[in-house]
Amino acid sequence: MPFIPHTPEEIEQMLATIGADDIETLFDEIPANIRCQSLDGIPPAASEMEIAREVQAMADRDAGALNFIGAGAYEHHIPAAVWQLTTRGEFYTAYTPYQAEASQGTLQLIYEYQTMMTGLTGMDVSNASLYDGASALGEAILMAVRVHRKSKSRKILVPASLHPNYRKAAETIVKHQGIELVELPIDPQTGRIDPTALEQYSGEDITALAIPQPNFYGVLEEADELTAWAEQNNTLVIGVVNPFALGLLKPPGEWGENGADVVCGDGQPLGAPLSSGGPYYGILCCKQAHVRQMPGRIVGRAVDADGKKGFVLTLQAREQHIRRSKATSNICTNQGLVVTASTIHMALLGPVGLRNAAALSMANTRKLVEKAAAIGIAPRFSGEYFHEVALQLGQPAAGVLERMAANNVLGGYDLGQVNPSMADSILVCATETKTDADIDRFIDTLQAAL
Amino acid sequence: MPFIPHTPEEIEQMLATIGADDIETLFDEIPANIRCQSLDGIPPAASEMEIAREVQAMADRDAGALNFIGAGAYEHHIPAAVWQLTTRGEFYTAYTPYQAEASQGTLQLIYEYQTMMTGLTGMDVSNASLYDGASALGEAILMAVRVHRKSKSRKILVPASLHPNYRKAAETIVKHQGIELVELPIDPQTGRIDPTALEQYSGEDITALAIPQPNFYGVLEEADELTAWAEQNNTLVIGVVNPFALGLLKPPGEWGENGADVVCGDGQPLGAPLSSGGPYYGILCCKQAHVRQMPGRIVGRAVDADGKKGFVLTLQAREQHIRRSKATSNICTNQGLVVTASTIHMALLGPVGLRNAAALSMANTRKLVEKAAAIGIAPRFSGEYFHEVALQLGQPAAGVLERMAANNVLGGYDLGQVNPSMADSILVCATETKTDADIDRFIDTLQAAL
Amino acid sequence: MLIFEHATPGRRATAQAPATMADIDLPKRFARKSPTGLPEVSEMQAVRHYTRLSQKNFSIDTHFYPLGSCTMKYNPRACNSLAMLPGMLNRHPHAPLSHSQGFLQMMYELQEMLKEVTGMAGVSLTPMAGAQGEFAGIAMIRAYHDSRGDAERSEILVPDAAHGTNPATAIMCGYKVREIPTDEQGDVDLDALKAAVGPQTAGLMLTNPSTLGVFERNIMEIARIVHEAGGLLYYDGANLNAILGKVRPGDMGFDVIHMNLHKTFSTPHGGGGPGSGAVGVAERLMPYRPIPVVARDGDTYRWLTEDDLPDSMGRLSAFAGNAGVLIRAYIYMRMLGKAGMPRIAEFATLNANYLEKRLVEAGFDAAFPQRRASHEFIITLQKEAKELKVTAMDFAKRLLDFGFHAPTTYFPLLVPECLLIEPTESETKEEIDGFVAAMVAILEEARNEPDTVRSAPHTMPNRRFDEVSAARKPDLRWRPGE
Amino acid sequence: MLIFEHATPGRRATAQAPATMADIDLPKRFARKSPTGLPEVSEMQAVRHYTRLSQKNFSIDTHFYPLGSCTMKYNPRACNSLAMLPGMLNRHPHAPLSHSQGFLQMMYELQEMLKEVTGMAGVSLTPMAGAQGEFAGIAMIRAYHDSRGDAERSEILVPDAAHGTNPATAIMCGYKVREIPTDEQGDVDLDALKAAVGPQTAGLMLTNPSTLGVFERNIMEIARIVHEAGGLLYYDGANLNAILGKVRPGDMGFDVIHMNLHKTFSTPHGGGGPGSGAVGVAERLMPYRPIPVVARDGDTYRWLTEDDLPDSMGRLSAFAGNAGVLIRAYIYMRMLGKAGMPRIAEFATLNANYLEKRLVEAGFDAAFPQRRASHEFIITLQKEAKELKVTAMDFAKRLLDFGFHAPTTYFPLLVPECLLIEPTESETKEEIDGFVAAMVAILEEARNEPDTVRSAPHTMPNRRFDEVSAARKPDLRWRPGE
Ligand SMILES: Cc1ncc(COP(=O)(O)O)c(C=O)c1O
Ligand SMILES: Cc1ncc(COP(=O)(O)O)c(C=O)c1O
Repeated sequence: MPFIPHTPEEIEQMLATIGADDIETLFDEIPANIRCQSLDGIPPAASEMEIAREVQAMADRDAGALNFIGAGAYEHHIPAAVWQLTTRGEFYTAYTPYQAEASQGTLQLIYEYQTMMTGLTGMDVSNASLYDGASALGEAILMAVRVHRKSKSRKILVPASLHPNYRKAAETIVKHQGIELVELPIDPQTGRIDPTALEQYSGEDITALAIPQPNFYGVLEEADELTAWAEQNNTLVIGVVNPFALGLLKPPGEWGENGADVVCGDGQPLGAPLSSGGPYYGILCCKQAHVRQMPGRIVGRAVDADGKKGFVLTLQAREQHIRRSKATSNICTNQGLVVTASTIHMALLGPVGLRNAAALSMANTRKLVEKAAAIGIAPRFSGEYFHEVALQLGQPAAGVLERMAANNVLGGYDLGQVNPSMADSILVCATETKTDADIDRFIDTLQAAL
Repeated sequence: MPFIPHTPEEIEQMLATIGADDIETLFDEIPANIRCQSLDGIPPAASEMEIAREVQAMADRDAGALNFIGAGAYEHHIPAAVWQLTTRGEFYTAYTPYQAEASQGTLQLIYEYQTMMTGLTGMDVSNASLYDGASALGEAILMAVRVHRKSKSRKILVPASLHPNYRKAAETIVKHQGIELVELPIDPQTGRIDPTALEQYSGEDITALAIPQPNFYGVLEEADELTAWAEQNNTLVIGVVNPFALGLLKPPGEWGENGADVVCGDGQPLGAPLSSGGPYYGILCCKQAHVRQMPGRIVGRAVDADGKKGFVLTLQAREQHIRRSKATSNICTNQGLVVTASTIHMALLGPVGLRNAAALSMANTRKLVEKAAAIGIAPRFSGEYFHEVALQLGQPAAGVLERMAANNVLGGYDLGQVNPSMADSILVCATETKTDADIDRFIDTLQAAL
Repeated sequence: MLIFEHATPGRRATAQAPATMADIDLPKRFARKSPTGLPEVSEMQAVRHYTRLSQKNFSIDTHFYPLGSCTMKYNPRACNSLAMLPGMLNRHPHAPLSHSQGFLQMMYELQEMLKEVTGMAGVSLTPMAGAQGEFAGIAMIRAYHDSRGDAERSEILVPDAAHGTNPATAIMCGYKVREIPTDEQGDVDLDALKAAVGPQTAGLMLTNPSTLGVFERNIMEIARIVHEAGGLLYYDGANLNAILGKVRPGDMGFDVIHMNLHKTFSTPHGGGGPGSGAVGVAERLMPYRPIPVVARDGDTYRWLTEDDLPDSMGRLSAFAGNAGVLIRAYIYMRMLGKAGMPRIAEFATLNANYLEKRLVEAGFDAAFPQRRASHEFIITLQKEAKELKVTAMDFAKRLLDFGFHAPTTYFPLLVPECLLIEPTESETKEEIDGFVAAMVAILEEARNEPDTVRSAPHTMPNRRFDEVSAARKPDLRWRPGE
Repeated sequence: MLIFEHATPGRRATAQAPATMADIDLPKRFARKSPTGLPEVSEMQAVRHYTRLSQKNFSIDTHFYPLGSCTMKYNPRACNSLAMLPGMLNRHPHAPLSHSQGFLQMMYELQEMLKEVTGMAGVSLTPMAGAQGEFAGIAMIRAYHDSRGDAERSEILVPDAAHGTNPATAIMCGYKVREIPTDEQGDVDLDALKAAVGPQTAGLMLTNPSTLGVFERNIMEIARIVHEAGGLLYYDGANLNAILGKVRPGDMGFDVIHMNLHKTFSTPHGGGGPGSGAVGVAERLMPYRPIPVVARDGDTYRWLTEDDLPDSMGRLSAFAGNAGVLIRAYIYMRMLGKAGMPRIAEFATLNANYLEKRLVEAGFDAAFPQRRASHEFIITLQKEAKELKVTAMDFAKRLLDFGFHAPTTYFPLLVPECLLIEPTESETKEEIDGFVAAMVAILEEARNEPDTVRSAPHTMPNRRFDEVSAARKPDLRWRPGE
């Protein structure tokens, strides 16, 4: 019996103690007419050896390509130590640290995570994670609406330069609460938020403005100007950031005069493998004043009965298990293990490691753009970019990408999926993992596929 | 500076404390004329990311074949838990448990290992490991010579059915001590030790007889008869066993009347991956009476100052660090980590797991032999085999194996390497890891290569 | 010591990063000037620090962890090693179908297996935890009513025993919450339910077995009442472990369900997550499933997106949910196999009933002594709290000293001084007996030296914390120079 | 509790083995009848048991571990994960060359790098630990003399400070051992050496820096003396970490060396091994290298075996040594790179000299105060033992309570009450300062409450053991029914 330790003798003894004839008796409160029959749709048990071989074959089937896709999930070097430590049983098989005294490992680690994340973002407070970047944007919007009580419009400006799936997920999450997401178009020239479009909302009651940095197209938004606009218009700022980029970029806590109010993003680039899209984790940070509207777990330092410092889950009165229908969110289980990995990852990178890796990613993408220019391919937008760039191919991107994939190069993300007007463009990212030879291979494969 | 934590300020402080101007000064006792110049043969440092990619490419280069080679190293299923636990830092980065109080994890584990190994072999005592099976045979022979003080010949009968590299390694190890290894031929019909050849030594002063079980050709030796012969002739018996096979086979402790005196073998089949030949570990077990002639570490249960039980390295007066030139061996570092894995492996298999896996291996090889018969290929020997068998191809094996390898099937071990008279034969092994489809693929590939 | 306190300016884990900063031309207005505050430590320091930190945790791999409602069972190590094969880890979520068939096949088969064990018509794997699955489910209920022009339905009914995520979810979906009381036997109060339903009823959320550790016997009647009122029935699958292969939510009349794959299907949720809250739906809710979903066309697999499911309740994440968790659940289910499914429920239930019986025999009060335990059960320490002034919290903390993680305390809220105890099927009789012995010993202490219990724990890295002060003056991050 | 004590007849880790026993026809005379005695536990029990056991160990990943002569430095985690890639683990040692080029290239490059750092003409990777490398080396010396018909050489000279493996090895190779005394400065007594050499001298085994923690300054003179007597010079490379990239054994006149890759090149030797004792040889010993060795022919790599090296001293293992260890050493060396090699020696030496100086300032006696420390050094507690009746062993045990693994104690044998302390280059100044603080605190205790020190440790899973009784009545395995 896989994963069940009982021997026939023990079963007898236990049933005797209970006073039941057989195990089936224990289910006698379930109406007989709805009891289910054998689950013929489930295959027979595979031993570990058997399933290992099957899964290895499935993994092999998808493996082997050189990847230049980013679009919200980025390939980075993850130190070997990160997941070797993270998968230690004590981290891997613990749960939410409800019993603080028996969970100081996880609790201290989260406190360290919160410290690192506030440092990176320049914000006052971080929670212990949400599900992912997209759903974190949804929570950030809900939080902004709760925080900004003076604003009655519940209108949120969400630029078209934001990741399309972030916009969709946020819409899904907030739409039942009378919140309106208003799309802010991009300047087709620069690839960033169109400042004249934003100007139209000046003086209007806008609850919050979301600012992606870098934006979906890899372009750097004029975060200071946008934040200044928001500050003038009594609009909260929600920063949507790639934390990896913050090794080089001005942190949202320093945008404009007073910084962003709420910051969200996806923690994936800091220690989570691509892994088909998850588990990653959602970052959520805010100003001190907003902490009691923050969703999700938060760890605080506390003092014990001996006066010794330690760590506990705190401010739980925001959460569903205490406040139920009045909670700041329904979130319960979060992405703790990925946060564990990410914290170790950040400790191993350190400030210099993060900065240098970010700079190398940026430089690699520039190299790729230069080499693409040599074969007549140019960026679609003029705005400065970080480590990702839209290239205009002059022909349907879908076919080009398919031909590249046939040569085991995943050449980028087809922007036609987002907007038919961009069906001739791809989004390409060359992180620090790419060598000059990789970039040359990209160019050669692209050229052959054009 | 990879793996060096010092900052410039700390270096200054430390040098100031020492009273040295620079680090170079600390080397001023080394004669200047022999100081070495820069090591131009060493490439520049690779980051973890860079070396990871290189090594992955090297690994990929050798991967992907379906393996039917055994010949002393066997592919078995290793539960995922085994190496995940073994590579926990506390096991992985500890060393010999010199400080017993701070090493109870390793010490208890070795005590459990000793218990398991004595159980498997039916012997009284096990040490904590030697390097591998081949060198363990060398140590077993030296031990037998020390134990059997009455025998003056220092002649050891070593059958030709023993792994050729075991014989060579043993020869290397024992030859300086006036010990003679006498080859005992095999019966070319059965593939086992030729009983008439053995008979010739009856009455002679033979210090020990080595009995492989199963032997190099996969054939089961008549261990009881051989042991009985040794007992009659006042010859010690050294069993050389595959511990995996002991899930089914009569343990050497029960051979003949009184069992083997010393047992060695390679622990690889119990939890060590093939890994290009190592690290594996050498098993060494013996009768109680011989324990003080045993080489290698031994753990014993002890009582502490509070009367609490625990574990220590014991009988250290046998070892080089105490006895120096009078030690039972020069061995110091052993194969501790592999023993750790193997102990966990045996605990996960349990008696039934080991027995069933052994039986399935045996059945799979039988299946292979039956299907080979259908394409006209028969075993070379008539003796009963365990999970490995010599097949006679009727043409040079080397070419056949090469053609099979070109189809990514490693078809077996070319027996021509051992003995030119067997250049038309291969040694094949189908462990429990092989499915019916694998065996069919073997047969198809073999047929195509014939 | 915090990792920051191990740091020294200028120190680095050199092997982990490019040696020098590449030449880049980042305009000043975008550039960071302030420090990131990341710690400057060597690789060994980081390894040593986090290895030692980990040792301060209780976990399944080290301790019995009978946290009720959380199904802390053995997490097979194979699920980890296989989900972390390079081919699994390196697949980009936007990889083309040509480089996705292995993964998609696995996800498709997982969907099919989940349909089979739940009796639902369709499954979407995308929700990233139970609570998100609830959100998806309630949003589907809303989409369903809306599609029929049935826009007046404004209430979600929730039993008072429900988990906090249920009412919180209903609110997020724009509903009002109406609580339904529980009767003395632990079942939903049918009269109250009948009185509560009406044209305003969008649906009822129910956990079965409930968080009281008993099976809701009137489930078919409840389904009838809600359905007749035009409402839909939502199944909170947190306790699916109890009934796996025994009775299926679809056969109980539920229209939409979530599963906590991290509980029932044993994916680790280290330190608080990640989970997976895959949802299942009855036929009439098929159009509203959250996207993406995996479909099979002949021999190939592909994603269903907005184009295929235009009425979907939407997207919940940037990609397709917690894929790595789903892979682990898939592997676990395959290792259980058909025969293994009902055995999970059987032995989880056997362990719970045995443990309850032994505790009752030892003098503890079961909250529902007249009922069968499901995979978990409740002990109420009301008597002990009153007579000995030793609370459920005191017992919980003292258990830590005995080497057992505490059960869930003070949930569900309606049972005073409660411990919700879920041993799971993977624990041995010895371990359970050891837990009983510890409870008995603590009860003895509570009688003879109550302060020992009240001031527990005594053997942990910390004693009991002052949580009130911590919440009043939150210290949520370390500051340089501390 | 032992794993056997967790066992129950009939229990199994079911996922780990074929469900039923295959049909086989094993003749009775070969078949096992007695039980194997393996424990019957569930998978979770095994995981929990060994996880908890592991936590009882000190290790580099958890503690400062200044075990002199053992070079307990940081073991990079990347070496582990890369050496355990499926492609590495699954390669059969007899795989054909077509399926071995990746591995062989790595081994070839490792040989080349080792030649470069040692200044030797050739390297064989096959010995599986330092002691086996010694054996290979001395056997090569014998093969060399034999090949020249110089069969009278019957003695190996070994300084009294030598590691126990040195004399034990010489004996295994059929030599007599003659000890050479050490002078007061820690160098080999040259007069004694001159007196000892002669036509009977096969060679001298030397560790440099020696196990006294000092560099043998007269090495060139020693080489001259031995060589002129017709002997060869053997280098015990256990302390190579001290001089990496600073001075090479080949340039010091050594004819044959072993390296402890598990020390200098940081492969973990968990719980006692595995190691690797790769050997290097000067030109004249090339024919005698142990086999196999990797050779390069143009673009391809292959094994050199008996056919290529007919005069080889022989084979030492069934295959080619501890390949997995060699892979780890290769990766580590590549991560260090050219510039990293001398830095290892520099910072190992800096840490040792700093720690020695701080301890001396704190009142401890260095064994060789007038000398530079190499990568390690000796403190002698003779004074404390005499005056306070607190021994080196007591200090060692008490250090455990302070969270430090003890240094090597009572080795080398010629320094009374000694601690041989090797901090390694990967430790921080803070950690070393912490160790000094602990030593100072223990010294204080030794003065004020000596019994605390004498009865240490107090915080470990066990107190001090009665090792004498344990050896007198050895209990070497658990027996059923205990
Ligand atoms: C009964 C019940 N419902 C819902 C949930 C929420 O699930 P999750 O934590 O995965 O969001 C839980 C989890 O703790 C639960 O116990
Ligand atoms: C000086 C010295 N020589 C030789 C050895 C033997 O090396 P190994 O333990 O690898 O066999 C050691 C190891 O401990 C040593 O310290």
